[in-house]
Amino acid sequence: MQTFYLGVAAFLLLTMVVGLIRIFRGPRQEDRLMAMQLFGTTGVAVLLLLAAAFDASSMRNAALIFAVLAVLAVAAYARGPNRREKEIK
Amino acid sequence: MSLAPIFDILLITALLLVSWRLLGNSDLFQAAVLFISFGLFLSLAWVRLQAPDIALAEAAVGAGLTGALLFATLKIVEPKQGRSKNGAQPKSCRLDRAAECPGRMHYILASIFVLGLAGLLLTAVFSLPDTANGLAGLTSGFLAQSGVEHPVTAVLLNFRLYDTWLELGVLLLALLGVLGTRDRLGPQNVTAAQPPNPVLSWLVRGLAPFMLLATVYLLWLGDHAPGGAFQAGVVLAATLVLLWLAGLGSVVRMPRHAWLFSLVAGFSAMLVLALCTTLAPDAVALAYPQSWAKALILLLESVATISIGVILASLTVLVLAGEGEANGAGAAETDGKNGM
Amino acid sequence: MHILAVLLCLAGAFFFLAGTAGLLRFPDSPSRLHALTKADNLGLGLIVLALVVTSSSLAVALKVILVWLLALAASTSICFLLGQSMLRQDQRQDQ
Amino acid sequence: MTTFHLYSFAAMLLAALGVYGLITRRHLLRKVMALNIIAGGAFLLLISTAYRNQGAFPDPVPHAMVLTGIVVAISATGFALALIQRIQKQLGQRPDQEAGDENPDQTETSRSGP
Repeated sequence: MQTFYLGVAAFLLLTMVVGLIRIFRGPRQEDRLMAMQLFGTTGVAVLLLLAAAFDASSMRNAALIFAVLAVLAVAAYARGPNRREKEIK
Repeated sequence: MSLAPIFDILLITALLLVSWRLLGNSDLFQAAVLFISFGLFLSLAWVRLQAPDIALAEAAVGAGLTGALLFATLKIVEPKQGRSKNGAQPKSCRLDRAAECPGRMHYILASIFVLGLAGLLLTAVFSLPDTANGLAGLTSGFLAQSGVEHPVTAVLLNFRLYDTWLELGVLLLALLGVLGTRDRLGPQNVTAAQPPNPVLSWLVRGLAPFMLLATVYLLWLGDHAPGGAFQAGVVLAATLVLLWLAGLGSVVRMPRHAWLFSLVAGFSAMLVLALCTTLAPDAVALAYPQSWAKALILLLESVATISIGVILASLTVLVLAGEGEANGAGAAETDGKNGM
Repeated sequence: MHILAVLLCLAGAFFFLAGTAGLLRFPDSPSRLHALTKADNLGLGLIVLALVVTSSSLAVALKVILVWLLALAASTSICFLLGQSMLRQDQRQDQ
Repeated sequence: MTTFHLYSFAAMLLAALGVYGLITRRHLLRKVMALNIIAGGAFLLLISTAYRNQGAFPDPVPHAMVLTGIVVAISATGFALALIQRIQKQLGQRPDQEAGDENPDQTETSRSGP
């Protein structure tokens, strides 16, 4: 079962590596952020699988923090134009 | 476990590919997104290498705080990027400003230097022995005397306490540096430029209790399992920044005295400890009596968590708010501005 | 029990694969966003279910479910924020 | 090739790549990112040695060092970004100034690595 979990984790990692193409290509900034969001969710899944494979509960805490804090970057991005930007326009 | 090498190679490929594109491509926004992914892959590497403590910290720092800092700075430094629907056109060196571009010689010299460096590092890495014990044996020998059961916490809060202490000093210095670039003396009354998004506020209202709970949980875990002051502090900082972004109370609404107190609490607690342990008869600085160790460690960790959280959150909020608001809401604060 | 977990895991991995494929193959950003939200939440959900089935204790199972719920809330809001930001930019460009 | 060697090899490549980026990239933001990549390489090397030095548990001393290192790195990055914002302000409202506010990085990725 451990080997199986590790295999699934490796497969998910492979989908992440392939998904990097969308970050490279864009074209919109939101596309890149979307890929990042998919990475975040996949990363949570990989962490959970590794936690089961290695039987380490602390990795589940890392997954928990991962799941929640992905919001931070996107929230900072979506904050809307700030004052300086309006001045320039 | 024959699948582990495949996982390793995929992870290393991802790390190298991401850092290559990050430094190579021309769109800064893409570089920022790649940088966040870099942090993500790194934390998977930490988990793979059985360093869950670091994975915890990296999850909060790499996926959360760094991304927020970079996006905010990009908005200020490159306001035109990301405006166009099709993404920013990559700019190459223009002919009329050719003198400003690094010439071919620059690249050749840099390549030679880096190849030499890589060669040196390679020989260094491969001359390392396959097996060694390092300090693991020493640590496990003294673990029983440290007052905690988790070796990393024992190292941080007991065996190498001066490291942790000075590290809090470095954090304070970084915050002072950021304040020095601003015309204000604290994050008080810094407001988010736009009215906060209602969905975000709703989400953060739901998440914040969980995150604060997670902070306390990580702090409590520290003495017997991966967790502790640093991880808890970073999670606290990320929570405070998230609260600020959602327009809810955060470091910006802290009373000034409370803010200042929480900034210096961690550093000064250890300073007091250092003074006490030095002045006591036949004692070594920062070596506390074994019977008190557990309580002292817990106390120091709690104080350090608050300090790390508030310092990092203030720093991030100040960078996120940018320069534009120096004359705005916080005008009252700028009376005694530091002379530059 | 194990066979169920294996099947759930494989289904979850398939959804992640589908999400990545959608991210790469769909022609425009809104449909990519659409594909993504479905795929990653379902994929994570199935893998979480597999881990719950094989989990050693109730506490572990509850924690894994908590991770899933938090990830669900976070990713839903992220997708909303991204969609809104796309919409705002399109409107600005139409003006 | 043990796991330790694999990861320390990767760490070495990351550090070299970061140094190259630090020298050749001109945009200050990218220099900050390059510095962080160097830091990532150093951390990876430390953690892979910790993974090698296994007794009952991985060597905790490198773990503690990297843990402090990560927190120091993020605060230093924050300071650097604040400085970049200040430089941008100091250069004034002209977006065509030379130093921090334009992006004269090379387009060709072919040149961007050792």
